[in-house]
Amino acid sequence: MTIVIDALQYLGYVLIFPGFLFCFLAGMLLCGIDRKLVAKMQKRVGPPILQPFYDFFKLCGKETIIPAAAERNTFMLSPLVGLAALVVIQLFIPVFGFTAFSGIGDIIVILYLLLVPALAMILGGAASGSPYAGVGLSREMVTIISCELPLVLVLLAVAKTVGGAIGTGLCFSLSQIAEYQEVNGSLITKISMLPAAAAMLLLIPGETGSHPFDAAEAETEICEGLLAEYSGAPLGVFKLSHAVKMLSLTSLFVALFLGGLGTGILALDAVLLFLLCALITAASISFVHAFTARLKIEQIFKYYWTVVSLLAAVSLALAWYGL
Amino acid sequence: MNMLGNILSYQHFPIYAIMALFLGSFLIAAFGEKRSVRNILALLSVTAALGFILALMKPVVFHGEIISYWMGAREPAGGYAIGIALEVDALSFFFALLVAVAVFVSGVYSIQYMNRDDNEKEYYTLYLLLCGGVMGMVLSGDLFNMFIMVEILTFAAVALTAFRNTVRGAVEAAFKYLVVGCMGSTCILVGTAILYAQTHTLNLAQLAQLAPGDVNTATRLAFALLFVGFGTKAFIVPFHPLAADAHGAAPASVSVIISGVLTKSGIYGIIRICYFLFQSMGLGAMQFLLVFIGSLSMFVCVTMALAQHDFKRLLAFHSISQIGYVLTAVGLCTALGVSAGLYHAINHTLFKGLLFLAAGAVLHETGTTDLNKLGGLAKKMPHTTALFMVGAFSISGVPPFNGFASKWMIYQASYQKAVESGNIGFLLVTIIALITSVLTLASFVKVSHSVFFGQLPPELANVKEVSWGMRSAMGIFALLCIITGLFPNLVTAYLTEPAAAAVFNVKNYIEAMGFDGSAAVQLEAGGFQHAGVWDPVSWLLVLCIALLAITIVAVAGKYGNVSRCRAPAVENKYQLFYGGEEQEFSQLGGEDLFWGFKHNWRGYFKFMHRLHSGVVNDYALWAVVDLALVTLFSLIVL
Amino acid sequence: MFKRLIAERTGKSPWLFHINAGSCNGCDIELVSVLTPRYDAERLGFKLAGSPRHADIVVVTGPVTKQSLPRVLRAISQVPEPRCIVTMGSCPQSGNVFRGSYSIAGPLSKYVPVDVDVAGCAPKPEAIIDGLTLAAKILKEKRGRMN
Amino acid sequence: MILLNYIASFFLIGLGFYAIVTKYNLVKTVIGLSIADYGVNLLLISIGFNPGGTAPIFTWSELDYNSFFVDPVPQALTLTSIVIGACVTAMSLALVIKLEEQYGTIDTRKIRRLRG
Amino acid sequence: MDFPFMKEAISQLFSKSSCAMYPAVPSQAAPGYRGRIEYHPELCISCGMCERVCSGNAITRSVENLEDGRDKITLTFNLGSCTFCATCADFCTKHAIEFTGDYHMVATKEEDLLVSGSFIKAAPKKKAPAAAKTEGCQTPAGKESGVKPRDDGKPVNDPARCVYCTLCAKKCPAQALTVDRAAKTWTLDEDKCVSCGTCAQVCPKNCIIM
Repeated sequence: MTIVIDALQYLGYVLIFPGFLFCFLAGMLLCGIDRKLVAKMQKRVGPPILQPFYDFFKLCGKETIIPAAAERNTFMLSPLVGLAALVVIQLFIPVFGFTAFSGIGDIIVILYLLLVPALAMILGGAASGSPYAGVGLSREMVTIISCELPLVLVLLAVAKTVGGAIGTGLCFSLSQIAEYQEVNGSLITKISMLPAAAAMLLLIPGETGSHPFDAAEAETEICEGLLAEYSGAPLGVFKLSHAVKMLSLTSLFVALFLGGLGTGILALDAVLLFLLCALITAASISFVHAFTARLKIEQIFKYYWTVVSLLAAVSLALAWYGL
Repeated sequence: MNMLGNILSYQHFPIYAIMALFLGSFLIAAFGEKRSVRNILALLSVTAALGFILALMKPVVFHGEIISYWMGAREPAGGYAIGIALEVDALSFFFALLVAVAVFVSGVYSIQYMNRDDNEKEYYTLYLLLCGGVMGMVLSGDLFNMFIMVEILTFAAVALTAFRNTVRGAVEAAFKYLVVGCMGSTCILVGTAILYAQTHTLNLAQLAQLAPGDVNTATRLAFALLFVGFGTKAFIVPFHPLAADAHGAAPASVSVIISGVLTKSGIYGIIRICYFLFQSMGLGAMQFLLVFIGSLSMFVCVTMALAQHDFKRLLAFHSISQIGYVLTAVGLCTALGVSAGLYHAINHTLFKGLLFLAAGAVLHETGTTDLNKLGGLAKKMPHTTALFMVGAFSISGVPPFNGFASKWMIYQASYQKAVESGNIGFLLVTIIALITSVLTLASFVKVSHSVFFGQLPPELANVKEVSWGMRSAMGIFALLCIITGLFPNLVTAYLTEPAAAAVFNVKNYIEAMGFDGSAAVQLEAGGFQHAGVWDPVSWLLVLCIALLAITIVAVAGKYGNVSRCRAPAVENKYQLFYGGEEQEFSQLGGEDLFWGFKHNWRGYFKFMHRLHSGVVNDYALWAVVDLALVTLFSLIVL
Repeated sequence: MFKRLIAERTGKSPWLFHINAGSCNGCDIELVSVLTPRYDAERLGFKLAGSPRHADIVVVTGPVTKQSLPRVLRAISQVPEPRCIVTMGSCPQSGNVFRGSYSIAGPLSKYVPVDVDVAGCAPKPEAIIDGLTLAAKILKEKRGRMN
Repeated sequence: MILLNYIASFFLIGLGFYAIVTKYNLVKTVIGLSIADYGVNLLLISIGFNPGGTAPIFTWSELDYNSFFVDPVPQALTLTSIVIGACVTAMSLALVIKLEEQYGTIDTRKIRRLRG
Repeated sequence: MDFPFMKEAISQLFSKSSCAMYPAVPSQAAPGYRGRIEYHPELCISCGMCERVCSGNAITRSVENLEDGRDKITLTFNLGSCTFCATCADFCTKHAIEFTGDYHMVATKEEDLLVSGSFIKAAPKKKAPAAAKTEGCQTPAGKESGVKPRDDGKPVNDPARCVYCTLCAKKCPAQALTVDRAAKTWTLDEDKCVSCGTCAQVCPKNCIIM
C-alpha cells in the first residue's frame, strides 16, 4: 500500500510539482515576463504576459510539415526528449528545503543534463537536413563550449565552498548544498561566492540562448538556424523547452546562491522560487537583452572564456583559499 | 578422468585463452583456403578465448584468487624464477576480459566486413595473431614475455594497417607506425635488459619484490625506458599521430582492436611498471608524470580531433584523448581514481569499438570516410545511425550512457585529490577533463551531422543498410555500453574495484608467485565515498515517465497533425527552405563547422597543424625527445 | 478542450513572414516600423519569423517580378496551414508603377489566393496594423474551419 | 672490457636513433632501426657475460654450486631479439618497396599524405 | 565594452511607453497625408488629365451613352494600383480629386479598394456639333474645327473645345502662354513662343493646333 502511495507521490512530483505542469506554467510565465520587461525597457508596451501560452497553443494547432529531406523519427522525437530532460533537471534542483529526487543526481549530472536539450535541438535540426540548421548547429555547439568553462568553474567553486564547510572536502550533491544553506544562510552572502554569482548571472542568457548570445538562432541571418524546418507542434515544444530552460537555470541559480530563504511550506516556497526566478530573469536575461545587439559567435566564445571565466576563476580561487 | 579434470582445471585457462587465439591463427594459415573453414576457425578461436576468460571470473573476481601458472611446471628454483610464468590477478583478468570481449565482437564483425577484400586468409591469420599478442601481454607474468607479445602485436598491427595497401596512406601509416613502434620496443627491451642486469630475474612478481631495495640510476633509466616503450603502445602524447594514421588506414575491425585493446595493453604495461615494479620510487612524483601526460593527451588529441575531416582519423584522435582520461585517472593513485580509470578503460573499449564498427559500416557501404563527402545516411542506414548515436552519446558522456558514469568518477577523483592534497594542479585536471568532454561532444555532433544527418549527397542515393552480422556486432557493443552505463555499481563492484584493489595490493601479487612480498611498499588504497550521487536506473525511470507524459500530452494535443511528402517527386511544400530557391544539395562540410571556436584558437590550430607534419623523422624526434625528458624527469625528480 | 484552446489562441499570436518580391523597400521599412516602440505590433502578438515554416501570415511586398515569382510561390507553399497571405502596398496587388513592365509577373492574386490587401504606397503603419489584425481574424476563422 | 661493451651498445642505440631522426632516406631509416637493434643485442649479451665463465651447457648431474658459466638467459633473449630484428628489417623493407611503388620516392619528406 | 543604452533601459522601465496604442486609440494622419482618394464627380469635367498623368494606371474612365444623348461618365480610382503621388489631384483643374487623411485602405476583396464616381455630362452645345460627335481624343486635331493652323508654326487655340485647364500654360517651356480660367481667355505671346509644340501635345482636349 505504501509503495502505491509512494509511487503516486513520485508520479505527482514528475507530473505536477516540480515537474511537468510547474515547468510548463512557470516557464511560460517567465518567458512572458521576460518579453514584457524587454518591451518595457525598450519603451514599448510589449505582448501580454500570457503571450507565450498563446504562441504555444497556436503552434499546436498548426500543420507540421516534415521536409522530404528530413529523417523523420529523429526530427519528431528530439523536441520531446529535450523537454523531458529539462523537466528531469527541474526535478533535481531543490526548491529550498524540498527536493523531489535527491537520491539520483548531483551537480555534475545537471551539468551534463543541461547539454541534453541543446543536443536534442542540434540533432533535430541536423535531421531536418537544412543547411541553415548546419550553420545553427555549429554555432549552438560553440555556444555550449563557450558556456561550459565558466559553468564548470562556478560549480566547482560552489562544491568546494560547501564541501569545505561541511567537512567532506567537496560536495557535488545539490540537496546537501541546499541543506547547508538552510542552516548557514545563502551562499551569496559569502564574499568568495559573489564573483561566481555574477558569472552565473552572465551565463544564464548564454545557456538559454537568449538575446545577445542567440547567434545560433539568429532569425535574421540564418532563418532561426536549427529550427528553420520545424513547424507546428514540435516547434511549439522547442519554444516551451526554451522557456523551461530559463526556469531551470534561474532556479539553479536560486538553489546554488539564494538557498535558505525558504519558509518550509511547499506552496509558499514554490511561489517564492518563482518570484526569485522572475527577478533573476529580469536581471540577467531581460536587462541584457534590452540594450545589446546580437554578438557574433566568435565574440560569444571570447567573452565567455575571458570575462566570465575570469570572474568564476576568481571565485574558485577565493573558495580554494577558504575565504 | 583425473587427467581430464586436471586439463580442465581453471589454472590452465589463461594459457588456453592465449593458445586458442594463436592456434586459430596458425590453423587458418594452414587450412584457411576455404571461406567457410576460415570463418568457423576464426569464430571458434575468438569464442573459445572469450569462454576461457569468462570462466576465470569466478576464481579471480569472486574468490579473489591470483592464478600463477608456470609454463612446463618449471617452478622457481633457488629463489629465482627460471621458467616463464603467467600470473592472473584481478587487474590482468580485467584487461583480459576487455580483450576477449572486443576480440569476439570484432571477429563476428570481420566476417561480413571483410568479405569484399581478397587475401582474407592472411587477414585472419594476422588478426588472430594480433589478438593473441594482446591477450598474451596482459596475462603474462614475465617482463620479457611481455616484450615478445608486444613485438608480436606490433608486427601484426603494422601488417594489418598496411593490409588494404591501396587505401590512401595505408602503407605510409604502417611504415611510420613500424618505425616509432620499433623504437618503443627497443626501449622496452633495453629497459628489460637493465632491470635484468640489476635483479637477475624477469619475473614481474620477483622484480616487484627486488626492486624496492634497489633504486639507483640504472633502475631509474630502466623506468624511463619502459615508460616510454609502453607509452608508444598506448599512443599517448607524443605518439598520437601514429595512432591517427594507423586507425585511419586499417580496416575497422582492426581499428577496434588497435584502439580498444592495443592501447589498453600499453596502459596495462604502464600500470604494471608504475604500481608494481617501481612503486617504491615515489608515486607522488610518478603521479605528476602520469597525470601530466594524461591531461596533455586528453586535451591535445581532442583539439586535433576537432580539426579532422576523416571519420576514422577523428575517432583515432578521440581514442587517444580517452586514453588520456584513463591515464590521468590511474595516475591519481587513489582507489577512486584507479577504479574510475579502469572503468573508463572498459567504456572506452566498448564505445570506441562501437564507433569504429559504425565507421567501418559506413566505409563498407559508401566507400569513403571523408566527412565532406558524406551526409544524410540516417535515412538509408537507420540502425547503424542509432547504434552510432549510442556510441557518440557514450563517448561524450551524456547520461545515462557509460561514458558519463566513468567520467563522473574521474572528475570526482581528480577534484577530491585536489582538495585533499591542496594541489591546485589537480583542480586544473578536473577542468581540463570537463572541457575535453564537451569538446568531444562537439566533434561527435560534427560527425553525426556530416555523416548521418544533414543532406544525402546525390551519389549516395543507392546506399543500403549493412548486413545483420555487422549490425549485431555493433548491437553487442551498444548493449554493453548501455548496461555498463545503467549499472555502474555492478561494474565497479565486480570489475574495477577488484582490479583497483589488485593495483594497491602488490604484496599479494608477489606472494602468489611464491616470493617474499614483505618488503613491498603497501599503498594506502582505502575505500572511497562518492561526493555526489548518480543513480542511472532511477534517473532513466524518471526520464521515461516524463517523456511518456509529454508524449501523451503531445499526442492528445495534435502533435501528430503531420503532413509529409508521399509522392515520389518532392513538391515545393516539402522541399527545404533555401530562402526561396529550389532545393539543391548543400551540405555543410565537416571542416567548416565550429568556426567560432576555431577562429579564436587559430594560432593554436595552425601551430598544431605545423607540428603534425607527417614526416616520420619528426615523429621519431618526438619519441627521442620524450624519452630524454622522461629520463631526465626520472633521474632528477623521482 | 485542447481544440477550443487552440482555436481561440490562433488569432492571438500571428507570426509574420515577409517576402520582398522586388519591392522598392518602402513597404519593407514601414513593416519594420510597425515593430518599433512607436507602433509595437508585438503587443498584439505579431512577431517576425525567420522561416516560412514558423509563419502564419505571409506579407508580400513588391510587384512580383518574373525572377521572384517562383521563389515567392515556393516560400508561400512552405508555410504550414492555416496560413494567410497579405499583400502590402500597391505593387503586389496590381504592379503599380511597374505595371506592364517586361519583368513583372504580378499581380500576386493571379497565382495564389490573397486574403488581405493593404493599399498605400507605402501604407501607413496604422494601416498595416489594421491589415494584419484583419489577417489574424481570417486566420482564426481558417483554423476554426480546420477542426 | 665489459664497460666498453656497454658504451658501444648505447652508442649503437644512439646512432640508430640518430639515423632515424635525421636521415630522410627510407632505407637509411631501416638501417637505423637495425643498428639500434644490434646495440640492444650487444647490451643483452654483455649483461649475461661473466668473465671466465664457460658456456652454459650442463646436464642436471653436472650442475653444482661451483659451476661457473655465463648467464644463459640473456643469450636466449638475444636470440629472440635477433629474430625480431630480422623481422623488423624484412617488414620495413617490404613496406619501403610498397611506398616506392605508390609515391615514386623514398624521401620521407615527400611521404606525408597523412598529416595535420 | 560600452553599453550606451544601459541607463535608458533602466529608466524606461519606470517610464511610460512611447507606444501609440493604435487600434485602441484612433490616430489621425498628419496634415498633408495622402490617403484614400475622394472623388467629386459633380466637379469633374471629364478632361481626362488625371488619367493621363497617373503613373500607376490607377484611373479608368468609362463612358456610358444614355438614351437621351447624354453620357454617363464614370471614373474609377483603383487604390490598389495608386502610388498616392497626387499628381492627378494637382492636375485636376476642377479639384474633383481629393486625397483625404483616411489611411484605412484594407480590403479582403479587390473591389473594396476601388473608389469610383459617375456623373452625367450634359449634351454638348449645338455650337460645336463636330466636337460632340467625336467625343474622346481619336480625331486628329484641327480637322473639323473652325480654326486653321497658322503659317508660322505657332499654336492656335480652338475656343470651342478648350476647357481652360491651364495645362498648356503650365507646360510651356518659354512661358509664352497665359490662360485665364475665370475669363476664359487664351493668349499667346508670340515673341516668347518657340514653336516647340508642347502645348499641343499636353492638351487633354486636343484643341491646340500647330
